[in-house]
Amino acid sequence: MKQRITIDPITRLEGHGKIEIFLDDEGNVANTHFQIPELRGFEQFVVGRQVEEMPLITNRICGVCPEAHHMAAAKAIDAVYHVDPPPTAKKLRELLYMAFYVTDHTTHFYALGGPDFIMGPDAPVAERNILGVIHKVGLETASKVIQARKNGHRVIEIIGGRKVHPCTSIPGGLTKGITEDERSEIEKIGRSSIEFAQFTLKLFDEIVLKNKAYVDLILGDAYEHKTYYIGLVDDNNKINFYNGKVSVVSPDGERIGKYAPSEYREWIEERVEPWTYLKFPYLKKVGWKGLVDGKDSGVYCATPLSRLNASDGMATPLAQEEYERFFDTLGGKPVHKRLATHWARLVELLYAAEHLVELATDPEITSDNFRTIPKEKPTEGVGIVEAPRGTLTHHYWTDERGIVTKANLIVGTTNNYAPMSMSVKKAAQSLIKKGTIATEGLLNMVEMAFRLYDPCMSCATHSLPGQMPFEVTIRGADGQVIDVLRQYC
Amino acid sequence: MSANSKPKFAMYWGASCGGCEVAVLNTHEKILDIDANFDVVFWPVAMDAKYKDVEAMEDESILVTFYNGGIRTSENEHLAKLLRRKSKILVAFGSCASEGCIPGLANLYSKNELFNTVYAQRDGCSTVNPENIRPQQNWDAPEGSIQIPEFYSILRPINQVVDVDYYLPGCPPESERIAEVVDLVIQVIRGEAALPPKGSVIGAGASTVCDECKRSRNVKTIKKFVRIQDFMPDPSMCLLEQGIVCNGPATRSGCGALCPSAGAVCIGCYGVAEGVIDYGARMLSAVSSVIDSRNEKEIEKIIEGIPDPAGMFYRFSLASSLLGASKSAWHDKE
Amino acid sequence: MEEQQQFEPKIIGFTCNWCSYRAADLAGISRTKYPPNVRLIRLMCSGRLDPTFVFKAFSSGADGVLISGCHPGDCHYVDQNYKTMRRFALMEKMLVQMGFEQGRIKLVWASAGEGLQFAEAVTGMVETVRKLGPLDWHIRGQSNGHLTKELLLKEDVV
Amino acid sequence: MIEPRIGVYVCHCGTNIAGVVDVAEVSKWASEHLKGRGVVISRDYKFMCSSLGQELIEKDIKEYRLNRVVVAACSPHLHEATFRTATKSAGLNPYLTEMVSIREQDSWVHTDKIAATNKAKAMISGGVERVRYHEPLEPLHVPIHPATLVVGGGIAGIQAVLELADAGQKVYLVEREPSIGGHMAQFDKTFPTLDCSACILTPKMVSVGKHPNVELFTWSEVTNVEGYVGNFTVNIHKKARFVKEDICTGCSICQEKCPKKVIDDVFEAGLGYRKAVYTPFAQAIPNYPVIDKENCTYFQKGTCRACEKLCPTKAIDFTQEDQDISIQVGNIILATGYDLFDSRRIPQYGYARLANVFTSLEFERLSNSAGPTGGKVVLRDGVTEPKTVGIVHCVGSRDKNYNNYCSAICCMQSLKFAHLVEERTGAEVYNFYIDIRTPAKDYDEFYQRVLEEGTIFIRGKVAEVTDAARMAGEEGKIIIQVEDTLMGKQRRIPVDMVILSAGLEPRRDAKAVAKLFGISCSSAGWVIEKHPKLDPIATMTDGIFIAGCMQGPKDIPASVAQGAAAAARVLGRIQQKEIALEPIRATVNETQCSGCRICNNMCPYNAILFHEDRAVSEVNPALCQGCGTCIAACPAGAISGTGFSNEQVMAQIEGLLLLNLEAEPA
Repeated sequence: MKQRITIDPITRLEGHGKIEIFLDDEGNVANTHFQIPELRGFEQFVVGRQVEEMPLITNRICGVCPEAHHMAAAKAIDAVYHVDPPPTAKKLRELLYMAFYVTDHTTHFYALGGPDFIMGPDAPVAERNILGVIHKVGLETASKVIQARKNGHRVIEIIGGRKVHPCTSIPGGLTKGITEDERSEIEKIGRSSIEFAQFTLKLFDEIVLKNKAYVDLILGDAYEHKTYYIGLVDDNNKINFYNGKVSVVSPDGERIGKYAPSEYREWIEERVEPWTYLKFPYLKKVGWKGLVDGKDSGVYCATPLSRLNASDGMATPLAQEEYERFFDTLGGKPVHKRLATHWARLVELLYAAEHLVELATDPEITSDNFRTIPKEKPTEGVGIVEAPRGTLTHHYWTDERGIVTKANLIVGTTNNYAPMSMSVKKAAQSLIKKGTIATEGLLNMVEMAFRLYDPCMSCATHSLPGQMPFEVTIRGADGQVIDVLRQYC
Repeated sequence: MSANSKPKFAMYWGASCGGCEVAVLNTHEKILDIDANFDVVFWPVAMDAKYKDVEAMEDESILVTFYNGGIRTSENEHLAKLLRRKSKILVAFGSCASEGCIPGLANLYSKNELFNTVYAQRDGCSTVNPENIRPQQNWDAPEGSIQIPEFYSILRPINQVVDVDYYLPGCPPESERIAEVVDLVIQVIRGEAALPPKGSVIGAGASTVCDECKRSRNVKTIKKFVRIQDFMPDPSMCLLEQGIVCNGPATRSGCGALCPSAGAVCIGCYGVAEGVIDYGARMLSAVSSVIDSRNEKEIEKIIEGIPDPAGMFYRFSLASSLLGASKSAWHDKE
Repeated sequence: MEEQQQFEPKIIGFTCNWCSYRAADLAGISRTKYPPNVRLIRLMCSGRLDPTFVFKAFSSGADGVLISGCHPGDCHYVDQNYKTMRRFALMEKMLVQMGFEQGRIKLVWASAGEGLQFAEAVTGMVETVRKLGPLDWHIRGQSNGHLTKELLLKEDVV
Repeated sequence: MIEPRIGVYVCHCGTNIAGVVDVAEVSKWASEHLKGRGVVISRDYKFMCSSLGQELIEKDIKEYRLNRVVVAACSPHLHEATFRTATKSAGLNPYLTEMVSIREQDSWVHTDKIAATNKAKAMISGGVERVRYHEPLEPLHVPIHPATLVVGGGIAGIQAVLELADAGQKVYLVEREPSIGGHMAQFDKTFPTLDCSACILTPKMVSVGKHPNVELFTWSEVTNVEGYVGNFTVNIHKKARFVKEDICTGCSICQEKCPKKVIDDVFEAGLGYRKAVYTPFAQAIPNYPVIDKENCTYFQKGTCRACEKLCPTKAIDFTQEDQDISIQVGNIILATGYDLFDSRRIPQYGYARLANVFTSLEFERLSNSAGPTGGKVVLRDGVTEPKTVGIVHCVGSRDKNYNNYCSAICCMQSLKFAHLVEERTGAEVYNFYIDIRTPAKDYDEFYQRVLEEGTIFIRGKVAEVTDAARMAGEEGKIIIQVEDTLMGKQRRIPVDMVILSAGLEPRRDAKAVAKLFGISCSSAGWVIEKHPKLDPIATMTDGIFIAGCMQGPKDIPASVAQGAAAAARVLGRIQQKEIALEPIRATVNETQCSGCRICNNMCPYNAILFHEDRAVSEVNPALCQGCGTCIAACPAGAISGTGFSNEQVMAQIEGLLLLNLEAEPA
């Protein structure tokens, strides 16, 4: 009669997961399968729709980062119509996008990833959540957090028309501009966002970097993977979320190339596995060698950490300082310690806030030249933006009426499906030895491995509906279930 | 007061995008009210969920469950049924749960069409699949067999698998509306308010979006349908009168006409108006009625301006419409 | 033998009170024969025809829907049947998009004097729909898309 | 919804239904299978419409406390009223009855008894589901303004006016021309009695002219109609006459002195002249003239003013302006008449190309003693009497290239012409006809008489009328080419004069007039009556009646009859003082209405008004005719309709498809 323990599940990631862990005869981890069990089929059902609806339809792929899908789609339909939006339109879109980064990174740090550090990995689960965080950091900080999210969403609403699922991007620009009053409101918000970002970095300093246990955890090899990294950069190879080329660097930090949106197929391929609904993207030039590290494996990673690794710095002064401190502290580029992603996220938070102010104070920003009417026949177009959870690619084909005939989407989290699987496996390997029964703390380590990617399964499952119950099943060599760690969210 | 003496609250996502959760987080301070007035027993996005506890709970021991997301797989169905059993009040939260939402557009295609598009190798796309593999519900890994849930041929709103008490429309519901509903529930708990009749739509207006739209309106006659990228619309005049198909007239009020105010058309995320059975039928009938022609040929011509009626009139409500899905989806051969 | 086996489509017909319903009356008075597959619903005017009725008919098990009104220009409510004409055009376009074959839905203009024409239109439509075969929408409507055994059984009895 | 208790009654209609449908089986099926749907009792009976059948229903309603009734019998167009009355007399609201037409739609059109029986079951099931959603309805009562507007001063209109005025009611008569009288005033004799048209018409015109209850507007047109049955507000546009009506004595000196001669295309059909200041004819009512601006030298050149100088009462007033007068009436009778088919449209008949081809109206003027030739029948030269005359029937009628319909009066008119020609000139007369149609009283006798007078009848449609002589005796003549279908050979008949018996057509502006009054015309242009047999003088729009040729070609007696009939209907209305309207109406739920204004142009009766202030639309129940088009159009589902509600129709669909059996028991 087999021993069976059910342990409270992993949570706090937008979406869900299902992990199968098989043990060998010694009771060590033989293999793990990280499954994604659903399908929505956006790539199919956008076919037949009017292409200008793509920013409105595909932002329903994900309600956590609809802005990212809205923007990728917007840039794709610009390309479909061969139209170049006026500068004001581009800047407004990017401005919205910066505000979105501020809220999204904030949400992740305080509500999703942060609790692991703020409350501590061993804190009682019941407290390891946003409410727990609120109790620990105090209502004052809590209201700061709430205010920060509020601010970001206010900007999104001003430019995007709505707080969630913005609606203003159309081929050639936007349906509206902003007034001077709105601009100055946004500027105010931007300035307070900078303060908030700095405040958060300080908090991270005190709670994490000043805490040896955490630093060891970060620097430990339990969360290390030597993979390729990709990220969107500008002409000076500085991180850019909205525009530019995708920089690809190897595990030893060397840039092997940069590709423009239209070239993505020369770089990225996706693999289908029979045991999951989600595809595995990998670097075409390197090829698929399975879920393994190293220079020979096409597995790559697209996260805040990846972006820092793939770029030569930040385009804003304060963020640049943090960027340097980051690599100094962690021993230079590239950083393979996955837990550092949390820190990298905060560096990006600061950049987003700074750039938000830059854009809000741009003289062109209130111009009413916010759209160009397309003249050319619609054909085909690719749009790429950097979503918080990874590079986001939308590709549409249309007929001469601008009706979608084909679509191909590679979404943020999907990029990280392979590395996530590997991290989970590695964590499992280091935490389950000789069939040692996982305790809650140990299991939480698996959660952390998972969570640092801030995986957005609604996104990843753009070809799947967001729902993804997370279940860890541990099986003996005989395939018999030893242990089930389950959660349904 | 101790947590467990407070009424229990749960929020769960089915086949959804997470936007509903974000909308709840966007009630900002209200979250604290929820914390203060409820014992939040199950809310995966915000806190550690104890699924086994939920399973162990007595039936109807949760006072209110906000359920968002539609039913696409056997797993969705399982969870919807579980939470129905455990909850006194089940609220279909947001468009997906209420009417299927955008993912419901998948019902225009068969499961096979959908699988082929996603997994088969296609010209110009990034998927490489020489052995033409498809995900298997049951797969024998070298170490043993593993499963993924059954993927149904069509997506359904939750009221097609469980009994629903209230509907809270919107994609996502506006945070202000959510806050109002939370307040209402709190008042009910305190005995300061009564629950609306079962089956009611809550957190929404009684009329349609035009009621909240500031644009000027006139008697409507349409000679030509145009698309937003074709021209620069008059910012103060009804978009439909300018020939752009705006779903405002048929869409329930409650959002504050956000999209039309931002120069974009209403795409219909708040769903059907009070008492309406089929959203698409309403839009179709209204839009075609005001076509300005008595000549069959000319009417055909004008209608070419609406290249995708099913997509435009059932953008959010196909799964809950009378027809529910296209013929190919219904007749999908396994 | 074959007679018994052949599929008998169910067709719901909508008529206006003034022309097409009277055309049906006239067909009766003049004993013009047509197949019994059509069941009529009287509306005051074809302009009353809400597309909801059509979708309802299909989703309730109809294999075809016939819509008829006064000839364009002859409407007893001045010009309401032009609205019918417009709605029908868009409705048919949408149904085709959703996989309906041409002919499952038909618009017929019939004046009160055209009993024969009305009967002929019905006969023609029944033949068309018979060839197209059953739609059995409402059976599937109760499922998750897969036809279970029970549903298939039901399909036989209905 | 209160628990429905439904009675189902299946009529045998002798063997009409029972011969094909197994009525006993159907009734049994209903009581068994529809029990769960509220059917309390189900019966079949030989003749449901018989008094016994009705009593049966009344008895059951009381005995079984029925609150809904379904009668499966004939078409509701026959007996809906009957069974509503029966329900009512049992104390139930009449609108809680539903009829299912298993005769016209089942037993009479199907032969397969089993199929027909099954269909009857399905139809009854549909009726039962529908009637569950019926609501008690109360007719809407609106007061009737006692005054009436009659449009068109031809014989039909005149008759209507006199009936009403003599009955003591106020009547407004609007006539477009300077005088009333219409086409009849142009005729010389009227068939079949050949009494003089003027002699019988003028007295009526005179009494209209001086009737205390009649207010006459000639040289005027209706430009706007608002409101609904019982209280219409009508705007009349009165063109300036430039003659002071109050002081003109009609001495006609102005007409004699006016230097400007104008060809009279209207009254004299182009054969004669009038002056720029004129009354159309001697007995015109009113008999004071009008100045026709387009032709008056003063108005065109600024000099002359002869009439002004010579008028003994100084009645001429060049400064007069058009007026708009608004009147209130409760009912409207339209009698705007017809236009003559324009024979130029058939070039091969040579009209306007060959001098001596005349239209029927021209001949009426020729033969009229008050006409341009003083009644002498002569050729265009005005002197030569024709030796042979050909009369062509059905010109523009019964011809798919022009009008499919029969113009009804041409046969008798042509016979009349034949007689007059014969009488006045002794010429040889040929009548070319397709069929001779003389159905009314004394008409065929007149035909016999004309036959005896020696008129030659040739059966065949005339192919051509030409002056191209081909054989001897044809020179200088007009040749009529025709296939004599009785002899079965082509014939060429040379004549001196041809009379084209042109058909009648709707007024050129018939459609505009229909739109103005919110009524409908057939595609031909004749007004559609409420019921072609049972209500030929009413229209779909309550309070608007029609008389005379506006409804279709007809002769004088028929026009007079309709004028009188319309008047009688109006008098009935006036006496009731108020009218009950069918309670089939649309209403807007103002909370649900978003003011999107989709419905605003759905209504041909302008029953939907938009309140700018509250930004909602509203349906005026008195104007609404219940077509339901706005209900189907409303995107918010904010408009609902009584009698044919969504619930009723949706339920009937389920019933017809027997889904209710699955739902059982309700």
